[in-house]
Amino acid sequence: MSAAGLEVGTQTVLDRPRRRRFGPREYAVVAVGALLVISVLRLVTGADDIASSGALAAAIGLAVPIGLAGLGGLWSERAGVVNIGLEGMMILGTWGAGFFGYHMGPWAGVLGAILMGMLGGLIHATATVTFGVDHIVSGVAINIIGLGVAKYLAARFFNGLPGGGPTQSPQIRSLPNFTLPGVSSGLGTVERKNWFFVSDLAAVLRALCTNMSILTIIALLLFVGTWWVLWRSSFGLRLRSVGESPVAAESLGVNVLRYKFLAVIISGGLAGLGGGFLALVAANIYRDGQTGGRGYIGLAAMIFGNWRPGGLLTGAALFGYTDAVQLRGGATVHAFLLLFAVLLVAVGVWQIVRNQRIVQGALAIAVGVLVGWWYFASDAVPAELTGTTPYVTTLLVLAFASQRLRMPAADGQIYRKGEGH
Amino acid sequence: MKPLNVRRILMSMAAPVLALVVAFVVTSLVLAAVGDPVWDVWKTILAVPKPRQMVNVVNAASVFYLSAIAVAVGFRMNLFNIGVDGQYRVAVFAAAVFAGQAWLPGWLNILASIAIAMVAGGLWASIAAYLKVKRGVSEVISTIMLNAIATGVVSWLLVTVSDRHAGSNSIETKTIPDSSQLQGFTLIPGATNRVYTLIVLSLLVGFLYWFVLGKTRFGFDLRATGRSESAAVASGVKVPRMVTTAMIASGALAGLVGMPLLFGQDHNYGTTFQAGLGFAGIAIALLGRNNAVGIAFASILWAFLDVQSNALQIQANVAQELVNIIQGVILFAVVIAYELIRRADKRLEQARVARELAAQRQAASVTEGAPA
Amino acid sequence: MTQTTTDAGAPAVELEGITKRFPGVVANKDIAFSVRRGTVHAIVGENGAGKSTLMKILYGVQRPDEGTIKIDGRLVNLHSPADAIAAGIGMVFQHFMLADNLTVLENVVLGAEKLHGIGDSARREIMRISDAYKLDVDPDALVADLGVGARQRIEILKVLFRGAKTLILDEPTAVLVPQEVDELFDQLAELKDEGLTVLFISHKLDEVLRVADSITVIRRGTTIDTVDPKSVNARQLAELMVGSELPSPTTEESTVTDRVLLRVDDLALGGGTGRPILDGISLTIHAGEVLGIAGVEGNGQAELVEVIMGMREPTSGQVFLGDVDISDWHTREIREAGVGYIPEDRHRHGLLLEAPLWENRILGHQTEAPNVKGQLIDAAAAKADTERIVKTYDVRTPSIFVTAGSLSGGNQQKLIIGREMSHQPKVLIAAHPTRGVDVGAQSSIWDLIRDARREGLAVLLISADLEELIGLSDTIRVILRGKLSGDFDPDHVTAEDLGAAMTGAGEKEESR
Amino acid sequence: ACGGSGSGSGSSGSSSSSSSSTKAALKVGMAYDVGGRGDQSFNDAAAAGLDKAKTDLGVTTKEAAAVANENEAAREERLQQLVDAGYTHVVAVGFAYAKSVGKAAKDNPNVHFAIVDDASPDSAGPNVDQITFAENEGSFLVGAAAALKSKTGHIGFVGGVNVPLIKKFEAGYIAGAKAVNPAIKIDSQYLTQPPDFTGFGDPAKGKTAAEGMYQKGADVVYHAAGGSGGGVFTAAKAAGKLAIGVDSDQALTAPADVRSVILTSMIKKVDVAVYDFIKSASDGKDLTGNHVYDLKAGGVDFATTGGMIDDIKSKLDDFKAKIIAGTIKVPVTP
Ligand SMILES: Nc1ncnc2c1ncn2[C@@H]1O[C@H](COP(=O)(O)OP(=O)(O)OP(=O)(O)O)[C@@H](O)[C@H]1O
Ligand SMILES: Nc1ncnc2c1ncn2[C@@H]1O[C@H](COP(=O)(O)OP(=O)(O)OP(=O)(O)O)[C@@H](O)[C@H]1O
Ligand SMILES: [Mg+2]
Ligand SMILES: [Mg+2]
Repeated sequence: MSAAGLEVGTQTVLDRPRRRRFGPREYAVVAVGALLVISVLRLVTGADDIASSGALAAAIGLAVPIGLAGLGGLWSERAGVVNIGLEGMMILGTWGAGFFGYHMGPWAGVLGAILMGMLGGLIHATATVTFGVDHIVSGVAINIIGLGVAKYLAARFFNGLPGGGPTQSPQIRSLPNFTLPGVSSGLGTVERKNWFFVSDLAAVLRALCTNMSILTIIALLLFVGTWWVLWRSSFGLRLRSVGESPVAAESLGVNVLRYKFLAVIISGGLAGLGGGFLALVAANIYRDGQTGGRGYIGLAAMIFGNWRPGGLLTGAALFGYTDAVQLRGGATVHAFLLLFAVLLVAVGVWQIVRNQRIVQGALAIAVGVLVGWWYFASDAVPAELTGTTPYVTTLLVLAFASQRLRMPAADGQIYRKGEGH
Repeated sequence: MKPLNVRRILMSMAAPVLALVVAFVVTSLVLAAVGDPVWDVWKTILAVPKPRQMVNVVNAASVFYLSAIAVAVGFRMNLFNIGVDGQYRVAVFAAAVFAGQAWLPGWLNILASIAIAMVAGGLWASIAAYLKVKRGVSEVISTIMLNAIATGVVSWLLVTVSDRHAGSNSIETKTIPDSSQLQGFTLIPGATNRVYTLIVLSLLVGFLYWFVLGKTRFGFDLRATGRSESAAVASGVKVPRMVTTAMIASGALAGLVGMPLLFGQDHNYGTTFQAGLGFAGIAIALLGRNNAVGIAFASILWAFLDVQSNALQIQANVAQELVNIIQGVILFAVVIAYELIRRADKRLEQARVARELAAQRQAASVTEGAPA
Repeated sequence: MTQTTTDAGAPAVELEGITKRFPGVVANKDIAFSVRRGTVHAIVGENGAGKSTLMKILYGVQRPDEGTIKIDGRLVNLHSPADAIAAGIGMVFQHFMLADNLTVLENVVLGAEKLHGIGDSARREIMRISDAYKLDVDPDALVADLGVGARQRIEILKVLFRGAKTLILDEPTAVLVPQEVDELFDQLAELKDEGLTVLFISHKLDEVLRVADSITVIRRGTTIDTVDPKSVNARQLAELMVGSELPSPTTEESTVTDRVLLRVDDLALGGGTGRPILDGISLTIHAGEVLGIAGVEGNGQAELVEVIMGMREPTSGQVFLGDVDISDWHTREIREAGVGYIPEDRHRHGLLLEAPLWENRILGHQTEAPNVKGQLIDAAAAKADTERIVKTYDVRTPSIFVTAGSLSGGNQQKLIIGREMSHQPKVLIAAHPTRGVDVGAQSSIWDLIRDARREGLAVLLISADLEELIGLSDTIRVILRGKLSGDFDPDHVTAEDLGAAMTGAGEKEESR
Repeated sequence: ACGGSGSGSGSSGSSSSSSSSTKAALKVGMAYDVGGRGDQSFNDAAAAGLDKAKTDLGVTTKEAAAVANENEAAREERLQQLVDAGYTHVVAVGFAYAKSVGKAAKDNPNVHFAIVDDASPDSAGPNVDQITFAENEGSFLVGAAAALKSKTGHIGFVGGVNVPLIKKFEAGYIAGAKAVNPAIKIDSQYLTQPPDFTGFGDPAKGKTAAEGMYQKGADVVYHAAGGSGGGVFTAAKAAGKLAIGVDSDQALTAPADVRSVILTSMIKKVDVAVYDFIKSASDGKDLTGNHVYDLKAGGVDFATTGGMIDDIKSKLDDFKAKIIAGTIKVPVTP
């Protein structure tokens, strides 16, 4: 068994011609396209919350912890270490934020979250890099230990504090928030006009300049910083080379193990910070079970994003957005049914016309028609099912777009010094 | 080969023992650092279980075992079915609904329900298989997503079919008829409770797992795929079909996970039905090294720790979650110990091959009289 | 480390008493020789003689157990490649050390970012070196998109970029066609003129004699002698290497019959929107015939094999076994129908490295006797048959229970051949059957193929070793960019002719 | 609101001193639901009842909490452990214990059990006190308060996990609001579905859901979401709107900076019920059967801390009287 997994199903990817680099321009096109689709959907269905600045701001809030966890995954997997232990590291981060945040203030909470996450990273690094343990095994063990440690320590250290208990920390003071005063309200006016596209764009911009937590801004900077460090600095080049071809890197004098070790520790720090965000910004409190599987979702977002920060950000945003609109309730999820229906039919037609995949195409069309029927025959999606929106969306998008993913060549492989030659 | 095997057996015994010792030391250090009563904790966890608790250990282990085997089927071919959790919940729901209808008498009802559970689990897993084979979606992601989707779908269906009775705050499917409720075996003298009848299912599954993987063509193909996908392809294994089969088999086995609980204890599926067994299965499969016997030991150890930790708060005033730390550390320690031993073993084997070959060459050159 | 206090007269490299032991093996034993500055110094020896190990020691990848290394007359202690690089040593490994998904520039600057950064100034430096030594590399190309020749040049560029004064080339010509070899040798000459020192390893003795200024022979880990190329011929050199006479493949009288066993008809394999990978491939192999296919790696030979073996779906065209159309058969059915397969990459396609030999004997024949009884694996029979293969095919192993990964390459290959031959194939697809196998094993593999041919086997032989192709084949075809050329008669063709056809140089001549 | 417990404590003062001096102290074990003591929710309420019994009646206590994803057998085992340790009275907090209490009670006929939030046949027995609450009735009153205080005619409800118990809160709330303003708009949202119980512990989700409601025009949001409720208060504070607490008087227990947004709380007096069980036992009258803590019994109520509903208190008391009198029947499902 190896953490790299099976290749089956990905061969189709390799047979296709290499795609052009996906740069900032392409991301902009995709973003505008998505916004256009959303605008049309809002007009057609009348589900206004679909592009409200409130929904988008909530989406950002929900996307940040996922994005940070994913960023942790990115650092580790770019160096060739699969990190399924992100969830455990996040949990450690929430506890760290709660403990240090309560005793020494919110900034110490940020540090505490990072440090606790790094501790998880250190364990993972020691197991996988030093001892060559299978990455999946180590990750699973970290998730178990992370959960246990946080609960155990919470029971030990939060019990008896004012408002604290075995399942939660006392209140932590808030980190500062930012709003661009004039701009925000001006955009609000435009947003309320309900103009096609223009209002939606205003909503996006407004969400970005209203009540942004400092930690959100830091998270965004970390994305840019990660991109710069990994793709523009020699440190990053070495780190990536270690995930692509450790043997080659070692033959050029790169200390492979050191880079892997560092990457995994940074990975833990980022995941811990993601947990810290949950405790410090999303809740002002450590709460047992607060991460709710976001570490796994972060991992998924990273794979979704093709092991690149831009793609990961897109994945996290997609998940955060769909989660936000479903949590905010209302007609949005129902409106999505129409979108799914149209997309499925379109994909089905494409499969039949372009790829001659009659069965797959017909299946997609049939499901699409069924979903469309559901949309028109109902007023709302049952409450029990709305919660699955982000997961269904992610699966659907992956089903149609995951063919082009490529992980770092040596990801998941166990590397031992000098053995590759 | 015999002496080597003896050494190997000794070494594979040494690893878990070493790991337990390490886990003991690490946990004690954590306890001492935090200021908890080290002695009381171990006294509680290592106390000789009462007959009742022994039954609980056996029962919990039999359920863990099914889950771990379901996971291991995938692991053996490098397929990461993280979705056993969702699969068994979908399956036990389907089986509980069916069994609750009491369309069939007694044992027939049970057997049919088990079959339905396997079908339901397999079907749910087949979504991931399809996405993997046809759409290239990593099964790690798809099964994680499907777990969450299973939660939504099952609670929606549960609300639709639920059988509420007055005064109860839990919702559950219709209780299965008395004739289909299994009373269990009295295996351990002095216990007031009984061992699940369906422990036989675990034993059967364990045997089948060992037999199919180790002794059949199918098993050979599956293991070959896990060891080297490219070599398996070249040898004529249809890997996409293997993935589909293994994933569905894993899902079908996952479907069995809830059966001992359903027929031997809960008698319906509701909001208080045990969740999270799929994740425990992953850890246990890894601890048992995907081996039928290894997993059995791992299940018992895991169940033992779970059951013994129940008294931690009562006896030692320490949070029960401490057991998660112990379990995690054991998992780490075992795999690290095995890894170190594996490496030593490999080195020894290569050295031996080289040495014996050198000896052969020596002999050959002597007999041929060729100049060295 | 790079102080300028070097003695101008001192040898570039001086090795003294180098000994390196691996568990159970002494890879190097008391090695001693020295290399003059500004020369090409060749090292020759059988597979496993210890050449690569020695070079890795010199490059700091491995530490010697005993002995001293002097560079430019100064004693050095090499702990890691970084130390060796600092001492002015660069190495091109036997297996390329490139990260496919990084660009050429990234591969080159990796580990040497301090010299010129990782941006434009590095790009300029790469272009400068590329122009100076006519290496013709594009710094922004993705390595995955490049062929072997280009990769080889990147490897050399990597070394030059670091300002190495001593270059180690471990079997650089193994994957090159003659024209590329010539280019490489021109480049080596240029390097030599600049005062650089080259350590050069090759199994191809004529090349060695052509390019080297002196030659060191290693046998079983020890230096046998250092000789002047002008004073020896290839045969003498070979005898020094193996301590006995060098075998070579020779054609016997033709055994070709008129019974067609394998026919490929107008086969094509699309390459997405790009150039097709295979284009109009047609070929026929008769019972008792060996059809050799020559070609530079990456021209479609690997894909051709995969299509015939049913591991890939062709875009169009048919494959016939006898007169049965097997185009849409699956690999297993094809193998059951009597097609044996010796894969190009035995580690990836031929073996389960972590499984014992007897399980590897089952691999590829999971449905055939003696391996199975119905749906069950017949372990006892498989083990017994593995014992037989080990004996018959001279697989050197202490037992059939050791893992395949612990055997040496040649013995792994013999196991594979034994396994495939044990099922009385009608057709054998053999890709590079002797790659990386030492001379002794090589000749026994050739004998096996010749014996099978005599008994009416049809063989599709793909090889990069032109000597082997010419020696074994009844007909030779050349594959270039997915297309097959016309026939070459092995009795009359020379390696140079084939090389010309393989690189497309011959194409122009034909069209003229 | 405090009458019941006040009188309880008054009468207990004498009985505790007498009982502790005359006979061996009563041994009370308590098995919490997941979260345990300190969850700032109904486990804590149960703990408060126990603490009060400890000080007032001098009982000896032992506590243990459930862990996530545990087996039915683990719950049984926990109860049995308490019994084995000599605790003659065992309180199980939460409906998850229904079957285990039934079983343990049968196995230990001499031990007295109480179960909070269940009155099903599963847990019934001659030695079992089934404690349930009319959450719908209490929720009716805070629903009425929300409707009375809403300026926009739009209010919201956030449920932690979509289980029948929480639906009972929602049903009462809706009925109460509609009783005041039949045209009122009510948004309802659940955070997770069982068996995913993280909805009771994910403030981020609570905040997102409440934010959505406030932004769409709601100006009062009631939460029955345990630990996620903190997020609801944060959202209310940020939006400058109001929220309603649950289980305990959250204007007293919530973090200080959000107390100002808590209009009222629906109080569910688990502490009183637990205390009653222990008190009766120490008086030698073990309770058995189903005890419904409804409005009439003072088992549920609304809080007045902060004085924000002083102006409408009389209207609410009217409703209360009608419910107690049975003229208003509050539904249990939405
Ligand atoms: N890392 C290692 N561990 C153990 N033994 C090794 C190792 N590397 C090489 N050997 C052994 O050392 C001997 C010398 O190997 P080396 O690779 O140096 O041979 P070589 O002359 O380069 O052969 P080739 O022509 O095949 O490249 C071989 O017998 C091999 O078995
Ligand atoms: N990393 C290693 N650790 C221990 N022993 C090794 C290692 N690498 C090689 N060996 C030893 O070297 C021998 C074979 O080495 P190697 O694979 O280099 O042989 P080879 O003949 O060069 O084959 P190939 O052509 O496949 O490279 C084996 O017997 C093995 O014992
Ligand atoms: Mg070699
Ligand atoms: Mg070599």
